Amino acid sequence: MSDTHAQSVPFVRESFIPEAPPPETDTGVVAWLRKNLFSTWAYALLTIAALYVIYVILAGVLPWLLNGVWNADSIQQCREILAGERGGCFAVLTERWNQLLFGFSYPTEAYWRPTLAFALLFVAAAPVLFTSVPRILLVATLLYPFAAYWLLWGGTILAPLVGLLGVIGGYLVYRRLIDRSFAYGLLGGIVAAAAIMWLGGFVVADQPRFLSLLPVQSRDMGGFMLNMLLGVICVSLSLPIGILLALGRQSSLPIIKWICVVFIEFVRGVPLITLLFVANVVLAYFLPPGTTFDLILRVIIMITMFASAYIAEVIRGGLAALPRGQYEAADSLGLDYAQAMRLVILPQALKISIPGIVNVAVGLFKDTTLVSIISMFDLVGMIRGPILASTDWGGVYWELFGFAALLFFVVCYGISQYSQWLERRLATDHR
Amino acid sequence: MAIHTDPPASGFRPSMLINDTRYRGLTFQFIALVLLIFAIAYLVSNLFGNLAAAGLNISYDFLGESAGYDINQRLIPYDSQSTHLRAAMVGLLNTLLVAFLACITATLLGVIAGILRLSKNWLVSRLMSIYVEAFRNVPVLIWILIIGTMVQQLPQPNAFRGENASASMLFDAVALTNRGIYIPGPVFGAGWTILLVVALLSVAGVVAYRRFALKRLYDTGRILPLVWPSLLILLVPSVLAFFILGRPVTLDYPVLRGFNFGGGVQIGVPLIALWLALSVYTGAFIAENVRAGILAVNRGQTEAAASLGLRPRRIMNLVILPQALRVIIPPLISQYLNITKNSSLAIAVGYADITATLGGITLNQTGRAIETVLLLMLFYLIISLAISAVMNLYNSSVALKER
Amino acid sequence: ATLDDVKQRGTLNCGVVTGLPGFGAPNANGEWEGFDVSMCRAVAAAVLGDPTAVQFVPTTGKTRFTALASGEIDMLARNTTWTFSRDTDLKFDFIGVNYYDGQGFLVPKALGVTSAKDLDGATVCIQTGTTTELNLADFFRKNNISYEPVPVETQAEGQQQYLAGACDTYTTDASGLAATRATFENPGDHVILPEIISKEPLAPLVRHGDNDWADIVRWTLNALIAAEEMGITSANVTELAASAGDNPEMNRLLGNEGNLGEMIGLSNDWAVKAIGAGGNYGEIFEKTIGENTPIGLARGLNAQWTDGGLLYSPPFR
Amino acid sequence: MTMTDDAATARNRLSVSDEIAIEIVNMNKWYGTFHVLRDIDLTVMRGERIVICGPSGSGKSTLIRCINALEEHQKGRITVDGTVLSSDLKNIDRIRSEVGMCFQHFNLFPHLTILENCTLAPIWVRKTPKREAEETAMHFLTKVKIPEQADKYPGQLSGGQQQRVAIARSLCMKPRIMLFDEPTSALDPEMIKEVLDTMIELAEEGMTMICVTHEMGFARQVANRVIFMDQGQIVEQNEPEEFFRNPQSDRTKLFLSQILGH
Amino acid sequence: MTMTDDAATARNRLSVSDEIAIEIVNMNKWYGTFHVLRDIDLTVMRGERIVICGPSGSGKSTLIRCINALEEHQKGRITVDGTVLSSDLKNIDRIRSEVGMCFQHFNLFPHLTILENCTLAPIWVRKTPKREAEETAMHFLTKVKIPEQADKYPGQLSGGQQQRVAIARSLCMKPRIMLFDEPTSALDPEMIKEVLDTMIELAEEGMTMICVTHEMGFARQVANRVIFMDQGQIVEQNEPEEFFRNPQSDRTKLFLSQILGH
Ligand SMILES: Nc1ncnc2c1ncn2[C@@H]1O[C@H](COP(=O)(O)OP(=O)(O)OP(=O)(O)O)[C@@H](O)[C@H]1O
Ligand SMILES: Nc1ncnc2c1ncn2[C@@H]1O[C@H](COP(=O)(O)OP(=O)(O)OP(=O)(O)O)[C@@H](O)[C@H]1O
Ligand SMILES: NC(=O)CC[C@H](N)C(=O)O
Ligand SMILES: [Mg+2]
Ligand SMILES: [Mg+2]
Repeated sequence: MSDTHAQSVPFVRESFIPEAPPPETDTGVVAWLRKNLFSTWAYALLTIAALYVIYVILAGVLPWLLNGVWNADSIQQCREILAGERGGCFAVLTERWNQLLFGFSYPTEAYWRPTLAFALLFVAAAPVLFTSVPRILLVATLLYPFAAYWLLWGGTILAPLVGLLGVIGGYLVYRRLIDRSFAYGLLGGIVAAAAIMWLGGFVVADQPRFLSLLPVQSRDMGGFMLNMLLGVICVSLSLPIGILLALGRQSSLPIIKWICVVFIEFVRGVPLITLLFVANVVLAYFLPPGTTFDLILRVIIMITMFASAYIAEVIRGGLAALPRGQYEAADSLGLDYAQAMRLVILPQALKISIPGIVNVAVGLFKDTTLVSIISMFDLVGMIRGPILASTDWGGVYWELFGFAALLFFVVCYGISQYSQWLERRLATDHR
Repeated sequence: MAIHTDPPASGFRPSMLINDTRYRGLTFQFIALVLLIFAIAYLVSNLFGNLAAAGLNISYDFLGESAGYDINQRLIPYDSQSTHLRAAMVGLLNTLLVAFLACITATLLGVIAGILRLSKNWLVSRLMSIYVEAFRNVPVLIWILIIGTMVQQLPQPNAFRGENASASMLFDAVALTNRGIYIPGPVFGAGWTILLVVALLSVAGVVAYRRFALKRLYDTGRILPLVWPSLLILLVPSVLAFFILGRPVTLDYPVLRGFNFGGGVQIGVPLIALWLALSVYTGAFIAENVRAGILAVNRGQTEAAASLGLRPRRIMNLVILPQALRVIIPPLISQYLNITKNSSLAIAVGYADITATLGGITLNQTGRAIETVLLLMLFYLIISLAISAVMNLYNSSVALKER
Repeated sequence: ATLDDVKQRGTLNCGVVTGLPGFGAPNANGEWEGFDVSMCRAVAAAVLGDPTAVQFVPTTGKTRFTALASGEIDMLARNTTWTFSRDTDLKFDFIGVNYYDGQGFLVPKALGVTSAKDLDGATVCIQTGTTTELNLADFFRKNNISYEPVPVETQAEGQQQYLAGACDTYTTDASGLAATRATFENPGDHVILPEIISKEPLAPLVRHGDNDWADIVRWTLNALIAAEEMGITSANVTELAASAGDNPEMNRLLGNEGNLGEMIGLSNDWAVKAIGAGGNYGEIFEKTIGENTPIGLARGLNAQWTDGGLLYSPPFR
Repeated sequence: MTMTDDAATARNRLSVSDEIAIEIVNMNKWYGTFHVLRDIDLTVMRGERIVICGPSGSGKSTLIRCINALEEHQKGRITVDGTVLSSDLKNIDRIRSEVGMCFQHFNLFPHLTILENCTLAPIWVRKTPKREAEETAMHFLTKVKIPEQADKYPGQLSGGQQQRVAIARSLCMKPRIMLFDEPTSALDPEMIKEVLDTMIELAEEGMTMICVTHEMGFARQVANRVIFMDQGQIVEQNEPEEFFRNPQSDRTKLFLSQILGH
Repeated sequence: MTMTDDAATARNRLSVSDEIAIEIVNMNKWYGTFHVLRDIDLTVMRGERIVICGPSGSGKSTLIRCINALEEHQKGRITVDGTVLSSDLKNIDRIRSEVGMCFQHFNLFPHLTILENCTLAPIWVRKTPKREAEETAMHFLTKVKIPEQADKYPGQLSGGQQQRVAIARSLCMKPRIMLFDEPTSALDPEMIKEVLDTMIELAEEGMTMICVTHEMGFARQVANRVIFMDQGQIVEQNEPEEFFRNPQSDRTKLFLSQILGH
């Protein structure tokens, strides 16, 4: 067929050439190895170096893992059992798992409550995170905060119920008034909710035993549960605040913009640990005399402030990514600012921002370990405090830190995989 | 064309405060400002009320008092008789030192890992993914603690003692101990300034040579070799001068003295632990940025450059990197910011940064919580703003020109 | 006032150490135990009648004072040294010494050091923000020798660093050293050097200004000390309190005579409850840090004045 | 040019009333110091259809965006349907609900279905009950010939369909005046016709329209007047026939030669 | 169809020599196990202008990218200007400096000015002195009619201008063969013409060209041969006149009916 050139231009293929398998040299294990591991000398050297690194790591970790002691009362016993051999003393995990997960003062008989709350978290988060989940489950998301509150803190079920009623009542009033204007709706809703909760407060005070779970104080929460708690609460709270800050920063009103900019830049400019110091040592001075509120609450306030500044920046990115035309189209249809934001701009901007928000959430969740520096007993604080200080387990570092790292890794890796999945999906189905 | 005037300027009615676009904004801003002022006034009045009730006051006098404590790592002279302010300065410099060192190594690590992660070598790219994911998804505090514990496993200085010591120095010059790393330090003899001048001149020479080579390339098209001549210019004069001047700089080797090594230069173990931890942790993030930056450069760019006949290394230097850097550098700088902020966890490994000195010991010894925390935040804020300013400058200077 | 707050709350918020065996540490079940902890329990028992009505707030050397100053805790019982500036400048009230201590050095035997003055050039682990940190600096400066501090935040960390050999010696209150050493695998391999370089009167403290509250805590401590002196123990306290005896001071203390309780705004059997919570001073000492515990501290200065010690409760009158 | 006759006929079918729909008097606008609109005077009668053309940057978009209060003008007076445009929010609201606008890039809301796009403003601004709003929406979607797309999302539609949805969305607010800013210039050639057809239909129903476009066929067929703008000024206006056949000003001639030439 | 005559004339003006520029013999390529090019045989003479067309995914891009060694082929032989393409780097360099290539998306270097885009390769690959390279660049920029844009950045140019810069950039390397991969398909309709004009001019100067395009007018006007590919194979080739008038294979007919129909 080599005559298909200029001299005999016309050519028509008579027979279809069937698909053929690629040449041997291009397939199979050997070809794969050649292509992926040994394609050049430099690569071969790299491969060997990598293999060596893997060997060193495995040689160090495997015996420690496989030889590990899972049953012992103290590190001394571990050492006896190991009798000089290398091996981990994982007994500390089996002995103290409850403290690592729940802190040392959460009542043992109530461990099922945080566990259940944790499991329910998935049910509540699913409809938010995955659009394919039936919308009706959003009800579960709405109910979750109240259910989780009841499970974690205990006390009468009336308290969260009143809270729920207040929110529902507020929402109904808001719906009635929203036709007048957004501001009316919001104000009316808040007033109604506050009124219901205030009235409900008497009922709760009157019936503290009604369907009551053993009450647990915030101080008694610790371990990994505290990290989860702080992470979930602060991220949820910081979302609305972050949105407001982002809108404020985009605002054309200079003073409002300026307030938001100063707040955001200030919070982003200082390390979280200094904000925690503020929560720990300074905040009380700024509150009216006599208010003493829980360290945990103060910490939640500061971390929420911290997170909302970062979330505001993410959402600002989302807002900026929207074409101007969307704002103009909304304007030209006669929607007012609140309507345009609520109905047109934010739904789109938030969707774009989700991966960024998830990243902030992961970072924040990791940063909850910093509370151990102000002597709260989260997972890290638990390890560094009571466990390593105890006579029994002083000196067991790797097992404990490894366990902590593993827990965080599982959660954070899971979330970041989700965010990557989301990013891929957003990239493909933005039509 | 008839002359028309503006719409009749109707008088001001209060309802215009809400309904008129010109006043509405002012109204909102006024309300916001009033609320803000009230909030601040409320907080401040609480503050003074509480302080008065507790019989405390706000005063920065303590900064002038003698600190009374010692600091193990100091870049400026300091002893326990120095003031708290000086202790804060020591801490400040230590923060900057560890942040600076960690920025450099994290960048190196991140760039290498990021590029290797894109490598076609399956094993290496997998290994780098594991590195990146492992470090990104575990809190930096845990890494600091783990690495802090890890460096503690280095041999004690004691282990170097005696006939059959269980540890030995590398090349008889470097000792790795759990108190620090000891390396030979320079001792400057007569004539070292001349040597310094020679060395500086050689550096200038290298720069000049590279300029010349580029100009020559532009003028004549001849590409001169760069690596070998640069090295020669850099080293030969200095080495010659070193011997001609009769070895004006000698090395002081660390030796075991008393409890610890003496002589040479000591890099304290807290510094090393923090430096290492911040580097590997942030390196993982930087690796992601680098990877994203390189991937962000369209594949078409490589192909276009290749089809023009450019070699892979030149494609990297002339086409890919200049573009990728625009994508990489802004997040890189915010990573530097993160390093600086994360270095505030120094106390977890006993490193005396500003949070540990001013925000820790000084706060605790003097009880001046509000004052020290404010100072501390101010300090970090200044660093952050300075770094952001640099970033903005960079961004505006490299922004691609668009229509 | 603090008393009303505590009563209303139903629990006493008591600041303790994050973990120092014998003085204050949660056991495997998460219950706080120790010498300082017992002080908290005694106050809770006196005020609320329930030694378990205590919310323990762990504090580090750094956070302890702000926790107290900001009202987060009602009292701090955390091997804290009574010093001039803490009492005056920081605006606290130390209510009386519950342990007379001094700063010492812990070194490995193998190091061959016999005196603190031999420590020239040593690396010293030291808890930041403590008096011992300042004493250390003074001591080395005075003796014109050098050292290198390794700052640690908590007892546990100090122990970790010391055992890993990151420092040659660990210094803190001698009692703390004993407690630390007791947890070692081979306590015998470590010695506490003979020099005591400072006075460390450890005392519970409260906020300055609320004198009523300070009185309650102060006299609870005195009650425990006096109880030992009078031979009142947790075993016999209910019996002795049941009826007035022939010792008028004991009668007053146990509420059978006079109305001391009322004077400080408590019920008259406040001291009975306080002593019943964990026993008298001596009992607490023996149970938590005494010679029969792993800590193994001798009474020494902390013996009753009648036994040649410094414990000397003012009279209950 | 066989189209001319048809066009003239078509245009003559359309009636123009005596009522004034829009009156712009001596309007000036600056962007910063840049004088983008200079002494604009324009009166549009109810039922009139006006085409604005002119080189890029001449201020065409700015002019019609001022009518809709999307941009604020600094001098002069704009009266829409008897309401003087001022910075009073009530006024702006009233004018915006009288005036519909279609953009070059459609600006549909991508997170809402076609139907939701069309009912959003009626429900929230006009407070129409949802059912009623949906009926109206379907009516106008049918009119622009895409009722079957009601439940799709904008991203699933072609450009031409999207622009027709945008028109329907504006119509759902029952505006008395429609503004179009280059409605076809972001479309592929095949799609231009379907959008123009929709607009012609609208014109035939007597809607008052101001349309920035360079589709000269369209101008010939439906416009009562063609306005040529340059450098922020109205340079020439005339009936389309005259305008194209016999441009007066040199700038108009140059411009026409360019756009008709290619 | 009045164009046909003109086109034929234009084409006939262009001379084809006997020298072989590119020879492809029995070339096969796989992506993984996907057989993307099958037994390709093609000889291109110096001065010949070949247009390749075919449905999407038929392997057109892959074919011309193989010629440039942007993709590696696994079987068969490609000879460019007498050099057999192998994995030898020297060889690849030689071939790439003989062959210029233009992409659908221009792929200009956005961080360099137009002039720098054009001088980059001459300076670093051909080792031309900078002044000289700039002169050449200005010469070719003038040829593609945008010398005045030399100091702008690609982002500041329109698509058509960018594609012309891309052509000039390739020309600066003084290639003997030019490859075009759908050079106009990412352009707005107004800009297509300016790029095609540039290409026609190039063709008239006798440049050997292989061009993947669906611009049939262009094919008629300048191509010596049109090649139709489907499923990785050359299905038909012929002179443009014949090819369009009288396609032989059914697949070609179907394809032509589709692209000419719309
Ligand atoms: N927001 C703005 N700020 C400053 N200048 C602007 C702004 N919007 C438009 N301009 C300038 O005002 C002038 C008129 O813009 P306008 O969009 O009205 O032109 P146009 O006639 O619609 O042009 P085109 O045909 O390109 O749409 C242009 O020079 C433009 O650069
Ligand atoms: N890097 C790659 N890896 C795997 N498959 C590829 C790759 N590049 C292209 N293909 C596949 O090879 C086939 C031929 O692709 P090619 O780009 O050559 O088609 P084309 O004829 O140029 O189509 P178009 O007109 O869409 O540009 C397609 O099915 C494509 O999906
Ligand atoms: N070790 C401690 O935490 C306390 C040390 C010392 N007694 C102090 O009060 O400062
Ligand atoms: Mg416009
Ligand atoms: Mg292609």
